[in-house]
Amino acid sequence: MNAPILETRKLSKSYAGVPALKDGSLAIAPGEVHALMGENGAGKSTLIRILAGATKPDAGAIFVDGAEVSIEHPSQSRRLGLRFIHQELSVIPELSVAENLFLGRPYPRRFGIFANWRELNRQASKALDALDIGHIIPSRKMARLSLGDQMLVKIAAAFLDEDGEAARVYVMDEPTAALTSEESERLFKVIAGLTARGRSIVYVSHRMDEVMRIADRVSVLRDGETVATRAISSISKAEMIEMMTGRQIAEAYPPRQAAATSGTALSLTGASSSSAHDISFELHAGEILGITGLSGAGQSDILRLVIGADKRTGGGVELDGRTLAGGTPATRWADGIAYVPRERRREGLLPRGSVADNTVLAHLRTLSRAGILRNRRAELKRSADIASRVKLKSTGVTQPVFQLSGGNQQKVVLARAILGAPRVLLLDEPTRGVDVAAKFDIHTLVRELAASGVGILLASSDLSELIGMTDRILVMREGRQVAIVPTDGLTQTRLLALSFGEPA
Amino acid sequence: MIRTIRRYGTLIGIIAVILFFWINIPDTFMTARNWLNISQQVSMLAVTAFTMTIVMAMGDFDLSVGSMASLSGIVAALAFKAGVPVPAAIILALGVGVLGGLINGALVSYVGILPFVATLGTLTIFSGFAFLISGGKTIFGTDIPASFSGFARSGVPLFPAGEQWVFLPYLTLLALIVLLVVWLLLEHTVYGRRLYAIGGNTEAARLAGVRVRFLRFSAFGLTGLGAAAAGLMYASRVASANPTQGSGLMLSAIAAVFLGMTMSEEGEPRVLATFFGVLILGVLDNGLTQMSVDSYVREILVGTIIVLAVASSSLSKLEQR
Amino acid sequence: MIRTIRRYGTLIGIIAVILFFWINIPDTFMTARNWLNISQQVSMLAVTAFTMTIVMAMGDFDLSVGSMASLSGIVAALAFKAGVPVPAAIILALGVGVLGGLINGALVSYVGILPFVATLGTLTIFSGFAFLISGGKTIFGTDIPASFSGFARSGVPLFPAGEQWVFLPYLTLLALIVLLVVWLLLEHTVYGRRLYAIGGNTEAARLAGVRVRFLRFSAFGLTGLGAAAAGLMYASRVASANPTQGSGLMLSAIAAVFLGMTMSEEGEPRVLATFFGVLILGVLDNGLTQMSVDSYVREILVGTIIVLAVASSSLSKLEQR
Amino acid sequence: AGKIAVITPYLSQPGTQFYVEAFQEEAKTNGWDVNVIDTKGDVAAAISRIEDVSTQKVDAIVINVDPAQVAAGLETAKSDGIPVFGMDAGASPLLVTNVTSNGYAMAADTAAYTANRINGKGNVVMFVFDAFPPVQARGVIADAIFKNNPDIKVVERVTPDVSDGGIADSRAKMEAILTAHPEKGSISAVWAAWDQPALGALQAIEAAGRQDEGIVITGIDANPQARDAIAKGSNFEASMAQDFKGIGRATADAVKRHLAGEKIKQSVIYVPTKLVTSANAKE
Ligand SMILES: Nc1ncnc2c1ncn2[C@@H]1O[C@H](COP(=O)(O)OP(=O)(O)OP(=O)(O)O)[C@@H](O)[C@H]1O
Ligand SMILES: Nc1ncnc2c1ncn2[C@@H]1O[C@H](COP(=O)(O)OP(=O)(O)OP(=O)(O)O)[C@@H](O)[C@H]1O
Ligand SMILES: [Mg+2]
Ligand SMILES: [Mg+2]
Repeated sequence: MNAPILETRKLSKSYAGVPALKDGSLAIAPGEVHALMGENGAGKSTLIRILAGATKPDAGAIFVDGAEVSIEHPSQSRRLGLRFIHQELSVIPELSVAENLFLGRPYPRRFGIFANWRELNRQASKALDALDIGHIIPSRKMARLSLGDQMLVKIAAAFLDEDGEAARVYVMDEPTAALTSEESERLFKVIAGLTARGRSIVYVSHRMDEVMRIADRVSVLRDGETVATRAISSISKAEMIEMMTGRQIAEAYPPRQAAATSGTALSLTGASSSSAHDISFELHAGEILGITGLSGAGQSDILRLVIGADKRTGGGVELDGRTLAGGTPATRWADGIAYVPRERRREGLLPRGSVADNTVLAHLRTLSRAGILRNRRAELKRSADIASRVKLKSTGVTQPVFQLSGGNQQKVVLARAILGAPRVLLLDEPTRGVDVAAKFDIHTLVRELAASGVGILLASSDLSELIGMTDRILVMREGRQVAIVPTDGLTQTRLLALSFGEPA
Repeated sequence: MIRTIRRYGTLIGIIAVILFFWINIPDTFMTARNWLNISQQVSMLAVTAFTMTIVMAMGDFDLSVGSMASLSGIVAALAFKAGVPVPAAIILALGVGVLGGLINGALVSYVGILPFVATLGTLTIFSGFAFLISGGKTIFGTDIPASFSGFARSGVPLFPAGEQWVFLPYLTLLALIVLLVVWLLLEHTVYGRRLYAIGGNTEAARLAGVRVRFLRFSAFGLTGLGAAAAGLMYASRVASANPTQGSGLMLSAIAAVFLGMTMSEEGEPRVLATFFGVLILGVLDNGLTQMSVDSYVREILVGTIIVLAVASSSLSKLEQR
Repeated sequence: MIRTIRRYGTLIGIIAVILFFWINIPDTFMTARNWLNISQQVSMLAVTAFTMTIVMAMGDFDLSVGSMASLSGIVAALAFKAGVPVPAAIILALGVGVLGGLINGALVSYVGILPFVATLGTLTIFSGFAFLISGGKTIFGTDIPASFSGFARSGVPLFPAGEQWVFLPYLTLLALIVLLVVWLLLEHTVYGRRLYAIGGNTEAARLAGVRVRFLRFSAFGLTGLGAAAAGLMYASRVASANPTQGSGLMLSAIAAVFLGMTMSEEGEPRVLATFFGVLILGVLDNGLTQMSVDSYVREILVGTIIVLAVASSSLSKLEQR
Repeated sequence: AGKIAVITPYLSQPGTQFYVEAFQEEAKTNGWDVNVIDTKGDVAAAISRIEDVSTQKVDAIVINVDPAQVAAGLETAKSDGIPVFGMDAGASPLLVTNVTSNGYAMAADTAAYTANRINGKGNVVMFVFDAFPPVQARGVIADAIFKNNPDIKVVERVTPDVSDGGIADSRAKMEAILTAHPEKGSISAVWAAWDQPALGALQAIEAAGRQDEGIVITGIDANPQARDAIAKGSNFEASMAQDFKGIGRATADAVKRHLAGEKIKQSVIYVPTKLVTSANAKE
């Protein structure tokens, strides 16, 4: 192996005495894609945040080209040639795409002071084209872009070349979690181009297939310690999972437990909102109905329509044969519909609240005394029960959720949805950022719920999840429903074709 | 250690201030009499700040409380002047407070105006009404019934001290009752927990079934009620009503809540912490006056101590990164 | 259509108000003379609001601007009294403004205190100093050099109207220059764009290498400078300095920025929009006074119009969801 | 040596400043230790401070605020046996005595001067401030005098915003009024209940170039800025000089007599006032 371009030795970091990272050691060779794997909360993001200068390590050392460096501020990290795509989407919605690309960098200027907007937009346009995402207009406000497009802009920002500060290592923390498969493909193409030019990639993902496909080597973190670094060619998925978790887990979907019952739990007839039009389907009790489509096709919008987050502009919604009029999320939850929103940080979590506060939020009245006085004891007990059911990793239900790792935050949102024994469960990307083992746990849980007669709507950009978990799949295109197909016998290719508009 | 300072920085500050006065004014500061005085002096601010904590739990503000306090005092005084019996006049004034608060709430939650702008607008409107209906005049003298102004001068007898009895002033008692009620509401009811959820992340709370609009609407009503009550307490204490008399309350109430926020771990507004915020403001004013500190120097000291108290807890929070 | 109302609701409101006055005060409202008057009357508020926009772009506030304006006026007046030449006294007063602003900035960015609390503390401190050094007195008369107070009474001759010339008042000119500078700073320099980045998402900006702390620190310095300039303009206009004279500026400046925010697409503060916010406040005061509206009713109307203007754009934003 | 506390919400008013200063000068010669407390317009805070200095057991308290409004504090002082003196405060049985100018006479003098100068006819603009009881009384007296002249019409009765001292807002108000009454002679006089609005009105009239229409301006208090304007022979023709220093000195004298054991019989001690015109403004 060549001398490492970037190396970390025994990095450690504790929060209030609880270690997040104990022995983070990595050696990145030039031109390689180095995967960093580990369970939720293993310390991957912590290690990355230290490299980025966003967090100070308690101990340990960082070497670039064999020389020890100290990274106090993100701008220092950039000068060392490190580029980051962080786990949580961090964009400035009020600024244009071009400005987001150039955030923290010198803009092209006129007279040495004033921003040269034309040049800025030109350079931005070039950067976007290079990533094959020229459909994004540089002068648009970031807020107007879909989540996937925003992620692509952040990725483009990391790839932006600058004079004098050549990038050497790109560090990506779950970049594909918010991307569709076509968007991911674009990213992989770019990664291939970069490594061909001798750049290195540190790549974090919970998607095994991806890692097996694009990585050269893999380092595994467990409980904050690097347990091994191996060439990808010398390791199997099963081995990797065992290194991460210390146990053997099938990377598969739990089997269907019982046939879907025939009663209708939820039915939509021509229901419309401002962004989803004329949606009609019947969700049977015990059925899992998937929703797919290209980015921005309106998958989320169906769920938002059902939960009452978006105003219904036409059509009807029935729950157990009862017509639901008007409606807000409050009345929908009371009707027995539970919801896991798409963006956990923006739409799901009270970041400063505890795990308990977050899980009982939708159930405060049922857990209260006389519907008025809060019953703290019941809140703690029920949230502890549900937390263990979703296998949440935390120091307890009183820990604030902002301290949890990304995957564990996702589990908190899920825990809230299933705490009240719902009649219908709406899941929008429920396993985004969740590790393999936990994903299996969640899938098992969803299956159990279905078997107990809950009707489930599952929107996911992970095609294998859709095929592995659902009974039927509803295909969306440009805000309209184009088909509902049985899952049995579907392939990912066929599903993608349907999304592109091929007739069923 | 750092954690302790972070959490208790403000509290340690309060204790240090109290000790300082105790040592420097040995005879009169640490007496029941003086503490009862302080409690009475801050009671109006306390009621405003306690009820302000309700909207601040949702991450909102109410800048109109001062104007509302003035308006409610004027409304009661005009009602007295028109011969309305005292209890009815009080209910009328409190009703105006609730109504004004609900207007704020409706603007914020149903119309969707930022609380800062909405209550800045109603601050002007309420104040305009206070001036308009009073004709800009101070209402005083025989227009104010003795039973009303007597309230602020009496209390519950506690124990004899020499020839005189020491009283727990009614104003103090009222402030304590409001504290208890707001504490129960915020910490021990579903309603209160939902307000904090809105403060934590409004969109998440809405999607999790919290009726955000109605809660914001009603919470502003409660703050308006508190402001009106404070206005009545003020009017009773000064035995008069004047269209500007509440104007000092708003910034002080917000300051008290913020001072309190430095004491809670998550930096959330908590009403018991607000209590300490009010206390520090009251103790500083009382102690520095007794030490004959020039009133302008007193002002500078109060500002500095606020900044220092908050700084001690903020600095140690920065360390946490 | 709805989009248009959303974006231009406030602007339509302003135009409606102007048309209303034009029709009701046909002879005098829509004259160059009157508009120059208005421009001069709002110039101090304008300078404060324009520079307030700088910190508000970062999502921060500066509550201390009013006290700082008072303090800077007092500093200059005392310097005059002590025989310091006018330019030196002005530089001294502006220096105090920058210093005070940087203290705010240091408290907010290096100590980590919420801007609301930090500037509430310094509000008290600056005001205390203004009272202390002036002894609470108004400084006027021969202590104020004619060259200083003359500034606010003169201007650039524009065109003759009858026997007299119409002048562009220097105060107006100064406000326009500040507008231009702040506009260039916020919209056309990297510095300004980074302030907006901080306002949009502080953590993201920091991770992207923006020096958040230094920027916040320095931005507060600029706002302090603006407040001090406004204080000097005020002192020049009234040919005197008084330790409370700036106190009305803070809430009005924040109101102007918020009014402007309703005009921008994502609701961010923009200085050109702040200009319209200032304008509406000034026009309302001038027009309603000319229409002999009772001053209390005027206050109510101003509050109501602010709320309505903001409501029109907020309501249509709600529809968007 | 005696410990005296002076408590007022109105120290930023020039008049208050003068009698507080005169009081302090006298106090120095008497060897008293004076603590001046300004509550900046907050009346309830004035009660609180009265309570605090009573706790502190000062020898006497001097207030410059309506005694009815601070009665709660005065009762505390009384039960602590501390004498309280009014310095232009208002009459009250809770005070040893109150030292003041005759406000009714001052308003009557300037209003009568105005009516006289415009020969009992024309449009008059009044600047008043009814929120502050002593100033309110001035307005009432002037109203009565103008009403008694059938050809005098009060076209505007303006309450300026005083948070900035009153000059700037009065000027803006007057500018608007002038704009609304553009014809020469359409405004005959401006009667102001104190000097700041008169000064603001003067600035507006001069800025509008209408100083030659013979608009008569009067104020009350005769502060130095007003005296300057009057001495220059501007439209600002007259003001009333209260003897602020006299009030301060007379209050100190009352305190001294009381501390010496004398019983003060008058509940109000009046200090004479004087009409200031260009003839005597320089004094
Ligand atoms: N600010 C914080 N305060 C306290 N604990 C924290 C904080 N940030 C992270 N942690 C803890 O550190 C541990 C490691 O978290 P980290 O985010 O590095 O995990 P991860 O490997 O990136 O997980 P995921 O795959 O879920 O993103 C977790 O147990 C988390 O709870
Ligand atoms: N407020 C808005 N103004 C303008 N365009 C918008 C706005 N909101 C969304 N869009 C655009 O509308 C399209 C649909 O967005 P939507 O949020 O429904 O997508 P989605 O189905 O959830 O897909 P994904 O989030 O995976 O990209 C996107 O292209 C988005 O950029
Ligand atoms: Mg992570
Ligand atoms: Mg979406």
